[in-house]
Amino acid sequence: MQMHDAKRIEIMIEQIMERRLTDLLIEAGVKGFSVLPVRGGSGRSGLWSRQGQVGRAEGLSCVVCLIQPDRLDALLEAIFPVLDRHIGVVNIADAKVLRAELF
Amino acid sequence: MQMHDAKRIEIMIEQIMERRLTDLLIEAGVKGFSVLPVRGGSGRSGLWSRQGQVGRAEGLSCVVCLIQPDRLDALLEAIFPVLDRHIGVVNIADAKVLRAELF
Amino acid sequence: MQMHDAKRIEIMIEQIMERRLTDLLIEAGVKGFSVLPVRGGSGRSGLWSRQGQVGRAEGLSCVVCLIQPDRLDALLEAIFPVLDRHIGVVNIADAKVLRAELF
Amino acid sequence: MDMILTLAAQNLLSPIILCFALGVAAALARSDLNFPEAIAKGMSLYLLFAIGFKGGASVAGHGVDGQLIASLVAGVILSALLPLIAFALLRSMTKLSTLDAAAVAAHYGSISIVTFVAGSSILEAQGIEFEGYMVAVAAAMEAPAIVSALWLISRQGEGAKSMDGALMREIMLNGSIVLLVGSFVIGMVTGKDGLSEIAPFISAPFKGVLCLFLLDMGLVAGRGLARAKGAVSGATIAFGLIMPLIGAAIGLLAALVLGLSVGGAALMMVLSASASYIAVPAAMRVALPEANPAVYLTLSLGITFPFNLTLGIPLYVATASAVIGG
Amino acid sequence: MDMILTLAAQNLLSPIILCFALGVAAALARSDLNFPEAIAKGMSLYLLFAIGFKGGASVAGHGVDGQLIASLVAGVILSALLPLIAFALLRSMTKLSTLDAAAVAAHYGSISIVTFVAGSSILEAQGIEFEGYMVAVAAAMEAPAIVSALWLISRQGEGAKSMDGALMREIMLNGSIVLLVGSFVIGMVTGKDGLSEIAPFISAPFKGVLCLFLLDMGLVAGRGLARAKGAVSGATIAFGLIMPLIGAAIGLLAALVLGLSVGGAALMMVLSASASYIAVPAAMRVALPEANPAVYLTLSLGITFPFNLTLGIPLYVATASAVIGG
Amino acid sequence: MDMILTLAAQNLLSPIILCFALGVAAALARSDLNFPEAIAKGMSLYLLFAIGFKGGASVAGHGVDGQLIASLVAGVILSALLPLIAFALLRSMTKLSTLDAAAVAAHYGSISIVTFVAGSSILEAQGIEFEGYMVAVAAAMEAPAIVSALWLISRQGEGAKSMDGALMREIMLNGSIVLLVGSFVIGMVTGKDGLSEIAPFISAPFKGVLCLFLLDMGLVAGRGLARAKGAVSGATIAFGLIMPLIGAAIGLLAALVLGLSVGGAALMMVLSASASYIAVPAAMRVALPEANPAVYLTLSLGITFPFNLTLGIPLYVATASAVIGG
Ligand SMILES: Nc1ncnc2c1ncn2[C@@H]1O[C@H](COP(=O)(O)O)[C@@H](O)[C@H]1O
Ligand SMILES: Nc1ncnc2c1ncn2[C@@H]1O[C@H](COP(=O)(O)O)[C@@H](O)[C@H]1O
Ligand SMILES: Nc1ncnc2c1ncn2[C@@H]1O[C@H](COP(=O)(O)O)[C@@H](O)[C@H]1O
Ligand code: NA
Ligand code: NA
Ligand code: NA
Repeated sequence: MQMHDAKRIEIMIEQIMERRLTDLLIEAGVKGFSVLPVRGGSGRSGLWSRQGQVGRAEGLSCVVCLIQPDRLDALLEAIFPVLDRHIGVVNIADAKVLRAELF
Repeated sequence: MQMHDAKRIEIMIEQIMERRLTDLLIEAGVKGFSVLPVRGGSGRSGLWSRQGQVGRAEGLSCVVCLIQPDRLDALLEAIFPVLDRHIGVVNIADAKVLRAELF
Repeated sequence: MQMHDAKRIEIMIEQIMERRLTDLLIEAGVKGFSVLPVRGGSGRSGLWSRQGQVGRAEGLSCVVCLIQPDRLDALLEAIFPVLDRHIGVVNIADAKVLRAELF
Repeated sequence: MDMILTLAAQNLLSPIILCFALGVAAALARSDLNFPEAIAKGMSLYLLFAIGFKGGASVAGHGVDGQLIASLVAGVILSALLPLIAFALLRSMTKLSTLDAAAVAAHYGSISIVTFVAGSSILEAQGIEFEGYMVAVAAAMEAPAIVSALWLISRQGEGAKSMDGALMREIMLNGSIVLLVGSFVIGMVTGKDGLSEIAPFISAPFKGVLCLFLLDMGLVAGRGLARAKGAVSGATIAFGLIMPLIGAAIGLLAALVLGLSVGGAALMMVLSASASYIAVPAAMRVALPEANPAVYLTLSLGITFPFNLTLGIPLYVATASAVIGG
Repeated sequence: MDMILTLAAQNLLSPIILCFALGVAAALARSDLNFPEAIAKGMSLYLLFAIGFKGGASVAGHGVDGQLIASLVAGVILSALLPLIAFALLRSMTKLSTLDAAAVAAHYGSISIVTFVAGSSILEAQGIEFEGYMVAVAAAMEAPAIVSALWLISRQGEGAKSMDGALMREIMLNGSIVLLVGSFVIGMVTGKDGLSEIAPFISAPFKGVLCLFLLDMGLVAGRGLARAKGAVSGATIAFGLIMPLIGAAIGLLAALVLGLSVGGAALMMVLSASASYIAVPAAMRVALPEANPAVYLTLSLGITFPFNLTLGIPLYVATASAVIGG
Repeated sequence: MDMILTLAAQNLLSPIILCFALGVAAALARSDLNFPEAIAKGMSLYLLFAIGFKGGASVAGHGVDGQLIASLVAGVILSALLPLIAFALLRSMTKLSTLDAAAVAAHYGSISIVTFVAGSSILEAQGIEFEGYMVAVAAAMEAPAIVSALWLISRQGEGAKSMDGALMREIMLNGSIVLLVGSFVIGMVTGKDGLSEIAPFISAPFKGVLCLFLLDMGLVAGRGLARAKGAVSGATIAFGLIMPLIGAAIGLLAALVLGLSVGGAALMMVLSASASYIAVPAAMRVALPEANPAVYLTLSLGITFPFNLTLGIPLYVATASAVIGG
């Protein structure tokens, strides 16, 4: 089957910032993304888990976004503001997708 | 440690089609897969989230499947029927696994 | 934006072993990881889903860990004990991260 | 007429409707108020179990008779018939495609169990009795409409996926039908004794749970409305207000033929007037994936459900009282 | 004998058992009826809290005495002893490997708290009183069986992971033990006053919640059965029916030695007859990962649990009445 | 003094406090006891809905008057004022940075609704009446503190993100405010009739649900404490014990000026003494991401919340009784 190059961007971000991040993604013109729940983790800000949590403040989300490779830099610039000051990590990987026109 | 080439296929699909997809995967002879919940997302069919949802109709699942590289094409052919008419996206990435015989 | 090589390790493991695995990761010096819920799957030990489940015994977690490439082998050695005797699979992929010092 | 207004006013100021309104308002104001999916599902399981059980226990007193059977058959016929009317109406009133029209039609043949629960709760508050087996009629009306709509499509020669066995089983054995029918049977078998054992769980707190549940439904309906802006035309919205009235009228006719009590007739009207937003959308995603969910969900959940809840039910109760009670 | 039949019939037609049966039937028919994990967990927390608290409050009336202590000790001994019997039986009756047999044996030494709750609910319905501290005995019987089974394995020289400190703590402080013991102590401290404050929450709706919970358990058991077809042999299934009877007999003996009331003896039989399907499976996945979960889960959840729920409990109650009550 | 001791002892041995203690103990012992997130959220929605509705229904009897309005205004002022005091205290007592001090200060101006619920539940147990609109005062006190704290920061010239419109809306329309105010209004509109319709859901089981909820809060607080070891200094902990006393004193003053009843004054003290751990932390993560969550969560949830729950509330009730009741 015909496959096309794409980038798979995976962003772990505080849930409270999720909406702000996805708004930036939409503004930056991405055609789609998916949000997966995260149950716990560890990082510079220490160990956390959904079980020890009150309210909305502490949880994380995992936002996965598939885009055409040439849009990567613009996208990273666009979302930099929410990534910089807030808890979270980003990773980018090469991927293939089936229908290039969707991304 | 000895590592082997594999493909990591990630399919975002409507929950209501999940069972039909995994049945096709099993028929196509894959040795395993995992299903992760998806909490929200955006695509051609617009923004959605689990919170604005009634019943089973709208949610998505993320099916992750690790396979040996030479089985990729056959697998994609096999699952094409549920991917074509229904909401969802697929991406494929190169990965390494530890014990080739499991995939 | 400046990007650095990293490895993305993804481990599907029995929930009951999750804590033991993440303890080993911390001992092995990883700087962070994230745990995502898994809702169902299939493998040598058969088909399972969270719906057919009682108690803690059967569920799986997905542990994602981003590390610097040169730490990969040491990490795999470290976590081998929990991977070997227990249900689960691991895959490793190349990825890029933004700030190398975090990993 | 006076009675209708009084009833409507009473209804609009009842806790359950105000809770629904609160939910809609919160959603439209984009508050982050929300119920976890598991809690919403848990409440709906509770409501289904409770009304099924209470219905069965009430039938246990009266026994199965010809009227029960006749009512079930009538329910199946209504469910299969209403989509044909809805489809014709949609094709003449709106510009929806054949596919979208058929999908919408399926929703209006099937039923909304929450509307049914709200209706029976209003009847109880008014002290109007109704046949306990109406809950079984509700279950019987869930699925036939789907078959009707798929038949409509296949007749048009459109490439609807043929109704396969898996889908058929999913529809007939969907969770809410099984729970409703199952708890109805358990209620029937254990009767009054069974009911009194668990009444502190399924009767006393019932209305309060319904309040919270409708608050969540309001959030869902409000968010749906906000997202669906522009997805449906004025004519389509008009359909969402007219079709329940047509359904209710036909339901009343059926009730007269069956010889139901005032309460039973009112509930038959409620069932015919209501539109599914759980079982049918799910079936449509499988069988008619090309039909646009925004259209059918907006109509059934955003237009018809609130209409029935606020104005429809009091209207149906008043009409049934006038026609049969008088 | 007559009494047993009457009791069994009564039990089989009670709402809680019919709900369980509905769940099994729905699962076997592959309906998509299901309870969210969080709701199932929430109901089990509720049930544990309620029975713990009620047990404690009832002890508060009587005070701690020698019989309480003796019963706890007896529970620990039973839990540690039964796996040895189960293991011997499995090795002679079935072809299970040493590992699998030891894992299964651990389940039968430990207990199923839901079976206990169902038992005490049946006693209450019959107006048979029982010692409030039996709930503490239940907690005491959860863990020792695991230690026994691991000892069995290590004696066989098989490479079981040695019981490490982390595992030990997990077992002793597992959520259900802590909640059961904790609410028992709170009930004891606050006594009748505390109970009356929260009785509308933990007493009145208790049976109804138990119905829904057993409906979900039926779904789980049914799905487990459907998946496990062929995982266990006929002889293994026979073990799942014989072992509870042996357990119950030994439990009765212990009750006689302890001088328990009819109700207390019946519950001691229920505890000894029941098999764990939460705490022990979790411990086995850590300590004996090579043992096959399909075997022990099918046996404890698919065979022994339904057997106890439907036939076992009435049998144990009748026997206890005949032996002690007479 | 005697009264305080008696009250404190009574309170410490009440089921709700013992449940909280059980949760803390289980968490510190690292038991795996835990409540699913959805259940905890569901219980908190229930509690908010119930106290809002009951407050509104009680006001329906009395009608809206000047004292109600004055109390709301007082609440807003207290919430805006207390952070300034807290900030000054923190800067002089502790070595916290400006950012951290401002973030902590915001928490102490705002309120903990669970502490409020516990307070009103203790008042009810003692038969002390209170103004139904205190629940509206609670809602009014949630947000102003945040604005105050951000103003403090911007005055210091530190780079706090300016309070944007999105954040403002999030704060004012956060779920708990909307649910509390909404159900308060519904209770007011439907009055006693509405209350009696749903009392078996929102009144009878209320205390029992509160017990389970506080058990979960204990687990959360205990886990937070265990993780936060070393995150806060002795002086900071001292602040967490002194600030509620200062808040309570100012709250009492306000109550005297407003002419509230003993119960109303006690609740005004409770509100002023309590610290937010839901709405404010969320706002801080957005507006002051550089402030350390470990500091403010440990203080408000790990120190002040348990203090108020166990010793604070009885102290405030006794003081209000002495000052106003006497
Ligand atoms: N190396 C990593 N691999 C995967 N996830 C990470 C990693 N570092 C941090 N995270 C996730 O990001 C969250 C916040 O990280 P931090 O900002 O470093 O505290 C953590 O709780 C993890 O869920
Ligand atoms: N580019 C993308 N990256 C990640 N997920 C996507 C992307 N496009 C679509 N999705 C997911 O697939 C779902 C359906 O997409 P669509 O069929 O385009 O409406 C969306 O709601 C997302 O969850
Ligand atoms: N090839 C695979 N791709 C993705 N996930 C897998 C794969 N094989 C196994 N898994 C996951 O790992 C779990 C245990 O696998 P196993 O140990 O083979 O039974 C399964 O239930 C799946 O969730
Ligand atoms: Na209808
Ligand atoms: Na046992
Ligand atoms: Na305060």
